[in-house]
Amino acid sequence: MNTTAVSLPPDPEITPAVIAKHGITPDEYALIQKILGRKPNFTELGIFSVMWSEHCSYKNSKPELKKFPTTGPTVLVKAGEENAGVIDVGDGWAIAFKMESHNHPSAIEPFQGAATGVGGIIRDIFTMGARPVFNLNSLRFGSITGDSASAKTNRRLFSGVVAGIAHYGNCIGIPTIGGEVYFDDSYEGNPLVNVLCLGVLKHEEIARGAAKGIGNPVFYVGAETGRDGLAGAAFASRELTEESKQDRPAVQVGDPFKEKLLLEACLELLTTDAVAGIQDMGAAGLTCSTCETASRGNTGVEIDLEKVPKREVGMTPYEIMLSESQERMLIIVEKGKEDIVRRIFEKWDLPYAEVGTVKDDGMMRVKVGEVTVAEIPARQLADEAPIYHRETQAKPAPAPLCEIPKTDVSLALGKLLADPSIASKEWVYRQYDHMVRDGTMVLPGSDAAVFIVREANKILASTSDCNAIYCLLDPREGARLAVAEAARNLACSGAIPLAVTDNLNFGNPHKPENFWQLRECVEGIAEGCAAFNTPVTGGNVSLYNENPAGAIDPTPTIAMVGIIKDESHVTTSSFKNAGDTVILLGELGDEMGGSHYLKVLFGRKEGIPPRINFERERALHNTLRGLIGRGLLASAHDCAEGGLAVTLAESCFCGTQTIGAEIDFGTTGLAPEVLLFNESQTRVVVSAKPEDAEAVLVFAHEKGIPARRIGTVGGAQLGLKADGAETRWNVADLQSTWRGSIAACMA
Amino acid sequence: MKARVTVMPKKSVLDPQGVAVRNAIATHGFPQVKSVRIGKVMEIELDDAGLDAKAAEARLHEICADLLSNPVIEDYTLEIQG
Amino acid sequence: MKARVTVMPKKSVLDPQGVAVRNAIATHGFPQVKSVRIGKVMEIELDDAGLDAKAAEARLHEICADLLSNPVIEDYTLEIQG
Amino acid sequence: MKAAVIRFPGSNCDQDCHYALQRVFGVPTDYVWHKESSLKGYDLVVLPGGFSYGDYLRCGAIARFSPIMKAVVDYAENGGLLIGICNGFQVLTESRLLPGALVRNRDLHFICEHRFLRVGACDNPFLNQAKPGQVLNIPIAHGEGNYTADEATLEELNANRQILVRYCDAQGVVSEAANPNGSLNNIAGICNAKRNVFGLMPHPERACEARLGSEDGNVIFQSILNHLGVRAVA
Ligand SMILES: Nc1ncnc2c1ncn2[C@@H]1O[C@H](COP(=O)(O)OP(=O)(O)O)[C@@H](O)[C@H]1O
Ligand SMILES: [Mg+2]
Repeated sequence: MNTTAVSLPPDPEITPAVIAKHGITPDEYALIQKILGRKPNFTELGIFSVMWSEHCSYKNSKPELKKFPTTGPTVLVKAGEENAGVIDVGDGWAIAFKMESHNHPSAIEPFQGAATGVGGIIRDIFTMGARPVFNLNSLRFGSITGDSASAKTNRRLFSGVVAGIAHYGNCIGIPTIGGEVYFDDSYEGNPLVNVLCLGVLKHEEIARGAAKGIGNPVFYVGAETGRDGLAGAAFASRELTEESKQDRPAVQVGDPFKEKLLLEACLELLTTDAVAGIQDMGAAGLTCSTCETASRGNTGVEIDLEKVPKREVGMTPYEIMLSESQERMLIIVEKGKEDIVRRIFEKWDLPYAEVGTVKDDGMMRVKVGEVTVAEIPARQLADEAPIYHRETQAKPAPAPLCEIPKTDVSLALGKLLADPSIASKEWVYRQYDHMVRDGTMVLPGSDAAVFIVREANKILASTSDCNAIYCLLDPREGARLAVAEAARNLACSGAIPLAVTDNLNFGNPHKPENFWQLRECVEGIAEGCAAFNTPVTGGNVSLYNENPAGAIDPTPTIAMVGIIKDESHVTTSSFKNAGDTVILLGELGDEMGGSHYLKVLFGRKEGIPPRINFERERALHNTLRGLIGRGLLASAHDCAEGGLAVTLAESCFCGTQTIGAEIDFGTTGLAPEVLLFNESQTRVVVSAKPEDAEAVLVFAHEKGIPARRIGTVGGAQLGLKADGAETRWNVADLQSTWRGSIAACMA
Repeated sequence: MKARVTVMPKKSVLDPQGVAVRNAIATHGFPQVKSVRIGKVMEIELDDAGLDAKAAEARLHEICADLLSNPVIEDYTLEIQG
Repeated sequence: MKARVTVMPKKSVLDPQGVAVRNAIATHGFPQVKSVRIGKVMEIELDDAGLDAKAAEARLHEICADLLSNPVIEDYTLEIQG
Repeated sequence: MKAAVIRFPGSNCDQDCHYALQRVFGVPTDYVWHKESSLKGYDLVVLPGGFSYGDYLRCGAIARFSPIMKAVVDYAENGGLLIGICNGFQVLTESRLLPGALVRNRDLHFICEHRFLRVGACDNPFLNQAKPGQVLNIPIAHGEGNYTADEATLEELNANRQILVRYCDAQGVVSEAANPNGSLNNIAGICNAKRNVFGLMPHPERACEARLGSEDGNVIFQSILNHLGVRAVA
């Protein structure tokens, strides 16, 4: 720690250029002057620039986010109220969960960028008083196949990001139990790294991030402040260009060990009555945590920067306030209980310091000793950033496909299974400790991850989904499809959906087409969440995801959490026993628009993506849960990218094992590539003991769900028969293609 | 030809490893240690057959910057040891 | 007083990281690199106030052997840089 | 009987070990903080998995010098039963309570997956309820589990039947293909010559309940209880 006074260089003069460099518009600057009743000094300008960045203020997206359903009987803490939403799961227990992006930091430094993303979201969860129990991750990269320079770069980014997530999650001891990874040229140079953390707590343990109690001391705990990540929030709110890679802020380095100590110390402290309010220091560090706690508490906060533990000598107030050093928290302590904080933080060998006091004047006041270096009304700074209603410009609706190109379906299945977006993600999740905490009932690789929270005796299921091709072609329908797929993945696992968190990844919102995509997707998500009764508990917006070729495909990642009522309901996607009957719930389908068949085999992202009918989708999910509840299903796997053929092949794979299946669709009248690879929705392949098959069909028909016997599990081959033609594959070969594809790219 | 590449974390970048080791040394009864920074060292051996030393050194610099270090958070030094 | 400790894997111990880096350099278009061995380097800064240089050096050697290297798999060298 | 699970800063399998001992086997179990200095009254001490002190420098290197380790060494020298799992195994080799060392996995990646282990010797407190050659399905989760030792040490380990588990395939064949991390001779776990200290990379505490995929870890805990003359309660 360093507190020696050093004379600091004078602040730069505030010129229009300096203002512009901070991403503040002339109108915004005028507003700042109005709020202050004077000109801001350099430190204050910096503070405004981070708090009013898109990353912290959602100034471009807030009006859109209001469209999400956020209430419901289970919602204990609403989206936006605190660091993460909280949902009741029964018996006095609750869960807090949220997703966060670290796209731009990961583009610059994949390992540390991804690692600190994980660290940040974990802090958001334990700030709520919840013990983190698992993580998910949703990743997007440019293509990793081939020898091109860009493929090499993409592989470096991919392997760095995965290693960074593994490093942080494994060390801190939170299992990463699921996620998704897609590869597409649109993410070239701008990968997406979205991470989710979920924690559990009792209702009465919910902690609040408000500076309550005039006169209460304000404590800083955790790592010392350094010059790292200076103004990262502002950085995330700009496009990445070649220059910005040059003027990159000093990259943050994560210390998962320190965070583990911080997590344990904070949870221990929260069991005492010493805490009046608690808030993590994420983006915009000290700035954000002080003004937000003051704003929430309807109070003021005064801090003295001389007391802040520092890692480097000669840091200016500007640097201290804008630093994004990791693994730090701000705690408002009940006066007279300071010793409890000291005792616990000394036990865990963590730095701590009393840095300030809660005041009654609504100001965020920053001092260096006796000198005031910033003084800003907290509410206006934290909650009253200007809001923009951006212009939208609809993209033309996609043209229907006029012809479906043909290929040898026998080769096509192998090519689809080898496509890194469809291939097994074992190379990824093998690097994640997905078993620590001893509760992972369904390991990564099935439709949803399933985790038993032993202390609460609750079984949770969780998945993240988003097919960005669909969103590119039709953003509204694509977003609806993402929500439906998430709900379907949960239903296949035997779970009832509870709530959603989302991560909206889009391009520059100043471009009307991008903003239109954002709006359409938000409205699509809202419709989907209403249909499945899943309030949105929070999320994250990441705009300015662009590369020189343009914006990324719109990627509204949906993560959904559900609950499984009974251990016996836990269901996985792979076939279990030879002789079981294979049944298709839903139609054969025929929609080829936006399919992976077109993308992988012909390089085309075209057509009208599949349509979704929520009523039918819901009926299917209820039917699935009914069948599972009656103990009638051996497996259930939803139909997604690659259609029925990929779904059936994946059902034949189980970890390192395989089992074959003989499938006969009878007379369909469909071209083979349409039958096998169409991506129509609302379809699930299930298997059941032969003696249960009839009951499955009867139950489904009673519920109005189309259901047909399509074959039998067994043998070492996958045989697909239809309209008099038959194609056969050796399942072991298909599996080795599917399992080995990413590893082969990365070797 | 032999070369030695040293890669150190940049001064402004947090070095959690170094901090942990410093603390361990201090509790080991040697608190006079003020700071520790930890980096990597790589001893590289080259095949001399047909090697142009000048060109090889230039090539090594490239590899240091591209592959062996991450210029965002690390600095490298290259010593040619003949 | 400053010291630099270099810790290298023993010759007899397989260094998978070194092998991987060598292969990466080779595929990077520089196959003349015969071998790479990767170790750690630690830059240690000591508080000079009241420090007996001789004693400090002896103490550092102890710490190198006890903590900073594992003699089962590694060798260390200590340089005092004044 | 009473068991202790040592908690270093950065331990993260401490709760899982505690759960297995206390809830699955009914063994009264305490957490013992690394700043403590005594292990009086315990019949079993567990060094759990995790990243003690961040595993900075080398895995287990800094933990070795934490205050509790003096008591652990004394306890082991007096014949107390001591088991180190994953990071605990690394602490044991760093402390020289077990020979050899654990280095980076062959492929440099952290690996988390179920693995098969072939039981070697059973004439010890940790596997007396298993049969030699028995195959156990127990998960691994480590980045530095590549066991290495010099020739002489390996000879000794073999001669004294100290290699308790080796990585193998589902049929029990110990082969290079079944070696996940490059360990010398597929070694997954060893004991000391006195047979009271056992270190292993796989996580038996993660294989104690069928609903989590395997119960094969139970045989290790049952063997310990059997050795101590205690009957499992659960
Ligand atoms: N980045 C990742 N981390 C962990 N697990 C992953 C990751 N990517 C994919 N998985 C796992 O692989 C399985 C298949 O993923 P995905 O292809 O997205 O399935 P689906 O199409 O059924 O949603 C899931 O169990 C998923 O959790
Ligand atoms: Mg998916």
